[in-house]
Amino acid sequence: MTEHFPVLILLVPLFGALIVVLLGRERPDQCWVTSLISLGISSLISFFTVIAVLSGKVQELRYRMGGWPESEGYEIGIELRVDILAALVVFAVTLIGFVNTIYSKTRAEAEVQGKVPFFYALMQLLIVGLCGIVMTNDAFNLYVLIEITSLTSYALIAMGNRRAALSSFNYVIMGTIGASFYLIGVGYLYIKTGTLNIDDIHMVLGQKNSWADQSIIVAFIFIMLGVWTKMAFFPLHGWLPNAYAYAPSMTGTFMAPLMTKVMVYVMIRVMLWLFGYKFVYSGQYIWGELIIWMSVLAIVAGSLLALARTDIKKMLTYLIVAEVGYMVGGAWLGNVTGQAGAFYHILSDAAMTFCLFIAASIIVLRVGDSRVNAFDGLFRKMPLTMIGFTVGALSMIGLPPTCGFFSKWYLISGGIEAGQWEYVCALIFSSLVNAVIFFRIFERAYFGKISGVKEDHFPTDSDANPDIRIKEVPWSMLIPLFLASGTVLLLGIMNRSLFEWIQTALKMMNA
Amino acid sequence: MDPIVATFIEENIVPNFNYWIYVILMMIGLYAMITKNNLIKKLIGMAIFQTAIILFYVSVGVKDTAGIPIISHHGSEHHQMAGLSSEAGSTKEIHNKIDKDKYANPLPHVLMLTAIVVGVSTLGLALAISQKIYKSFGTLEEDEILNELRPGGHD
Amino acid sequence: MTEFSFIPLFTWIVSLLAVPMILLFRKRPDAREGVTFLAAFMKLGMIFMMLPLIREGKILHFKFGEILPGIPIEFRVDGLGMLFALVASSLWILTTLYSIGYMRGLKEHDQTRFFCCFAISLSATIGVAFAGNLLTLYIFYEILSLSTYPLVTHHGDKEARSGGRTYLSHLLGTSVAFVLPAMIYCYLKKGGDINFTDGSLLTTNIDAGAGLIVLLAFTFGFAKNGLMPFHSWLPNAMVAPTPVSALLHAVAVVKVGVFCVIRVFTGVFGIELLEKLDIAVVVSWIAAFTVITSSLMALSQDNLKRRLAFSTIGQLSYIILGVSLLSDFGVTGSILHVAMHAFGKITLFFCAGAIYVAMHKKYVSELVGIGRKMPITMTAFAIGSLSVIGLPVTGGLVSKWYLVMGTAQSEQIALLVVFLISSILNACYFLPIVYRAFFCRPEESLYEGGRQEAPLACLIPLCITALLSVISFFNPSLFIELAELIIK
Amino acid sequence: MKIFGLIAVLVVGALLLSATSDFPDWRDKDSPANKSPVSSFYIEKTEKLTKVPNMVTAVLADYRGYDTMFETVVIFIAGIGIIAVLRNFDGPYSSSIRRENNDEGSGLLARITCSLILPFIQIFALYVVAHGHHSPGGGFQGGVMLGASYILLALAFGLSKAKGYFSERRTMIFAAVGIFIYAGWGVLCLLFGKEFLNYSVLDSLLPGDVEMARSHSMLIVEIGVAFTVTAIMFSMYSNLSTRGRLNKGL
Repeated sequence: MTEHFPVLILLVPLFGALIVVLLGRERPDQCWVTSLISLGISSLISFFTVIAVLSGKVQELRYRMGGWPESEGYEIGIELRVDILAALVVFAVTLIGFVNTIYSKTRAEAEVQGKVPFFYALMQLLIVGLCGIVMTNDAFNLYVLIEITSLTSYALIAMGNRRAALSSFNYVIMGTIGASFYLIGVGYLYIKTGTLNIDDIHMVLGQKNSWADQSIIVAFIFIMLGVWTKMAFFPLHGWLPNAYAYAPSMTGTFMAPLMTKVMVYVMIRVMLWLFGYKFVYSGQYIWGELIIWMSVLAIVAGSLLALARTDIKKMLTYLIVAEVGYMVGGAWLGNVTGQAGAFYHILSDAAMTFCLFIAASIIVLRVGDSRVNAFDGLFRKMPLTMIGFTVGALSMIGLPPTCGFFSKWYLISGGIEAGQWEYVCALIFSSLVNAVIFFRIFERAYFGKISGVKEDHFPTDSDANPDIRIKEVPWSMLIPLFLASGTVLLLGIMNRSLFEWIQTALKMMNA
Repeated sequence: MDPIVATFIEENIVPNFNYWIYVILMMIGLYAMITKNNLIKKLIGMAIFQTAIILFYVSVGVKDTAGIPIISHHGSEHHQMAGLSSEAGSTKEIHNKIDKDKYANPLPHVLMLTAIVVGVSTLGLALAISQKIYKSFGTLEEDEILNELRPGGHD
Repeated sequence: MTEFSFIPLFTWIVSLLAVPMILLFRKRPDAREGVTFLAAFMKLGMIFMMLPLIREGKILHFKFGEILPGIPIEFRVDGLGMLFALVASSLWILTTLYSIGYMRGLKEHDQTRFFCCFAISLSATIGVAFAGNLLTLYIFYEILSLSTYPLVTHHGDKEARSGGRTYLSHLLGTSVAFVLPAMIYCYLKKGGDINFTDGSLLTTNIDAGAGLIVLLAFTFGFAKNGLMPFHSWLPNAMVAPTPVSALLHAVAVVKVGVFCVIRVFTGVFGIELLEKLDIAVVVSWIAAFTVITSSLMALSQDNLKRRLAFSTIGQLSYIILGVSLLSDFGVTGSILHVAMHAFGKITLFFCAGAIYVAMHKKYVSELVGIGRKMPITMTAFAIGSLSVIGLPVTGGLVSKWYLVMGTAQSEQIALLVVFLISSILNACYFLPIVYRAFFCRPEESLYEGGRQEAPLACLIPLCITALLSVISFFNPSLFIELAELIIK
Repeated sequence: MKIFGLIAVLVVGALLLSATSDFPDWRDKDSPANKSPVSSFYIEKTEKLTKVPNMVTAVLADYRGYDTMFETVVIFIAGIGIIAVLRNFDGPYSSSIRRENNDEGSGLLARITCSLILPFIQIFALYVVAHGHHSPGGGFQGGVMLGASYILLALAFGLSKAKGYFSERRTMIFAAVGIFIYAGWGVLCLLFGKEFLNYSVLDSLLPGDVEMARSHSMLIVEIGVAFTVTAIMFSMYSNLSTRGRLNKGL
């Protein structure tokens, strides 16, 4: 049974999405239940996958679609490959999907009136796409799955208001350019190697020793550009802030933590599996230094842009831009510590972004104001929500024992090991800026008086009095928040064993 | 013509003629996507852009001598079969004789079938989104939309 | 030598366990304060349980699981930590008593929150004192910064908020910016752990340039030590209620800063390595500069608490200066000064608070002739001043004696002069207060009524601390003994 | 912006062109892509292993059937995405289709012509689906034609008439069922104990030997694809042409 786990993780939500569409608009509650069950099963299976991969019997699961054997050492069909890294990311993806479904119970009905089944179908398909991206070992299949995630996210974002539609359009343009660049890169690799399987491409490139070929270098550049566009690496980040900030809240909460992180994972895998350590880090090309500097720029710019925002969600989205810089920089440091740190940060950043986005969505919902003054006096009014928010924020700042501290620790270790001091400085700078951002909020939440919300935000609301309206949200929204903040702490406590698994896996990949 | 240019064309452009065309098409599309003000024009650029990539992939699979990648067992093979039947040749041997230079590489075609589908889907969705934008902003010109947003929306 | 023991854990956790109890009894102030007292006494008791073992030269340690490869959360009690914990926890009892008087006297709001945060910050202080490695130290250091923030901003008005902002931004900022990378550098340099051992943590394979950067990063990074230019949080944090200023800014918080620096000098680098690299002199001169400048600034302060704050900055730099001399006497003097200055300075703060509770006076200029109204308080104030200046019959003299001998031992005559000048300046900004309090004609308003001391709960602690100051002059052997454990 | 765009485009173009210098020549039969064992395997072994002469179909529906399943999902996503973005369900479900009087479609000539050619288009579409094994064709191509026939119907007779055949609910069911057929067929292989989409294991279920099982399975998944594509094509048209109101065609 274990050997079928990878494909089952994908199939369960796929069928879930189909069932949701078949159920139709008349039964929104059943749509929710279906989605909950399918993602629950999927995350259970991925949990067992993690255990199976860790248990030592199977170092990595390989799954040949259609059972096609290899021919003369080449894969004929499409292959899935799940090692511990992939298993962890898949688990994170499905789990966040599951928890977000709990969160969306009341929000979906309220925010996408009448389109609930489409929302759940698209959401589950997005999860399918993300899991597929993480597990596949086929360069072209990766493209198809990237497009699946892109299309679902275009639609999910555009379900929001008119600003959301506009930002979704920008996302379409940027996303298409990114995915097409990736496709071009794959095409260049195909023309030189004649295969699409990631391992085989690496093998052929090694056999022919065509590392120095111009076309391979161009392929690498374009694949990187494509992946960076998708993950909103700094100069290519333009689409992200508006898209996530204006999307319906239950869309933003799970796309923000997942999309960019999965693409970072893809980048690490392309670097290590497809091209290999020698090619990427040889120092023979200038890109090593250059990309570190770009990531420094991303971190600094992302942090400063976040600092300049007064809109909570916008601020968080710019923080994502900075965090992407962390991970890209970490992956490019060229040592296992940095890579493992970047990978650990994928997990921890997913957890803390999820936590913060849920908290921010709850607060915007209750206060009816998305600016920072929404936080005035909230420690008294919504203590539970604020606890969740605080955990996420402390992790963002990087204080122990939250996972944010440990990922920063590993990344800084990697930076010092590699002698990239500019990267270390950027990380610290961003921590400080995050501290300013969040303590500014804490101060408001702690001391501030609840501001009288303007009437026009709630023209029909009978309890427009903020004192009455601002209260804790139902449990269906608080439980996800606490699960998320618990995960932030749990990842921090478990960091050592996690890091060891990651490190071992990466060492094997680097060898 | 300048001999240097001539040799350049002869050595670089002529043998890779298709690739040059694809790059030029792609640049046209990309330029439209980046700089055009009208959202529909951007989408037209996107379509050109994706088509260019399809051209590239299909060019990869072309062989000098080959036809479409469908095995034609009505022609030569039947003759072979007739000839071989007396020697009790099995179908296996016949298939072994498939001349792979006669058939174009099927893989790029398959890949591009997928890419076409993706392109259509993206275009359809993007058109839907631009309709929604038109519905709420009353225009498809990017600068006019941004102008409308400036005074009203914060940030 | 090294012995496994649960006592450090219990010592640390007891005040943490008090927090839920305090919350539980939030409606009954007496029970609430009872819990605080109970925890404080239990803590002191456990420290006394460990004391004989430590004096024998044993080191107690307790280890949680490793949280990073090679780095556990670990408690390790040695002489230095013992001394610091002893001072902090004994003064906690007195401060609790004092704050009951102060808070109730002024009818402050949110007293439960106050006592909760107090207990947490004490826990963190003990955590720092017992930290067995740099990471543990760092974690408790940060917890201390965070848990004292609500205390500093207790009043919640604009001034408190801006003070709190300065406080947190300085402390968190410097620790994240400087300590964290320096710590990771040490971790990598050491090859996988940063546990304090008997010897130094860094090996000799570090060159002087890198060593200096790391040293400065640590020294500035632990900004709680008030070294210039990262000192401005300290005067700003004086917006806090006086017990907070007293315990946290005369004892716990600032002493944690210098304690960390002493740890870095003795535990991370080690005196020998620093001697070899010859880089400590840079720190010496920064400290010397701070000593003089802060004393001059203290002279111009009219707000009593701010004057005390600047005095604290100077005294803290004594400690850093002493340890950076790298001589036996210097280091001993530094460690001693941690205790001696604590007794002296907390007396002064208690007095300032008592004056505020009784007379609502905040400014030095208002204290003319107050000695007649509050003789006990002002006597204690005089003793405290003597101790801070370093005059007999107070403990301040002992530590200053060692410090001055340290300068002589390491042949830094210029620094000797610094000590002397600063002592004179200290006298200049303290003695006039005492003089005018007792011998000058009071203002009209002070004539009315007879003696008007603060409540007993305020008065008792400040008498005890003044007494401790005096006792430590006559019998400093315990502290010297503990300090010398580090030198060996 | 224009200058910036131009520079970016030129840089991209120059990079891409610089890579062509070490490409194998165009139409080279010995280029790595054309000579690789993967390509050779497809050309030489396909008919033997699957009894399908059209290699493209075989690669599409069998060797890379997993890709194709997601390709169908992409179409599906586009369909429901367009509905999710454009449709505005304000009233109860049934009343959202409003018949309007002026929705009459085109003139008489067009209507008669359409009614004449529509059956042929549809039959040809089915032929393309079914004959994909032997000639160019398959689920996508046939599905698009079938979808186009309904679009033609809507153009000629008005959207409401077309909706009579193919209501919104029905399109959604068709689309979902198409993927159900595809993925379900793959799951069937799982249930028989082999990998997902490993059709060879179904030879006990289908007539013929292992190779024929593959061939038949391909037909089945192509039919699934055709279902989805047909439904979504029509759904796309009806939504885009009415801005999601579904009241009146072009």
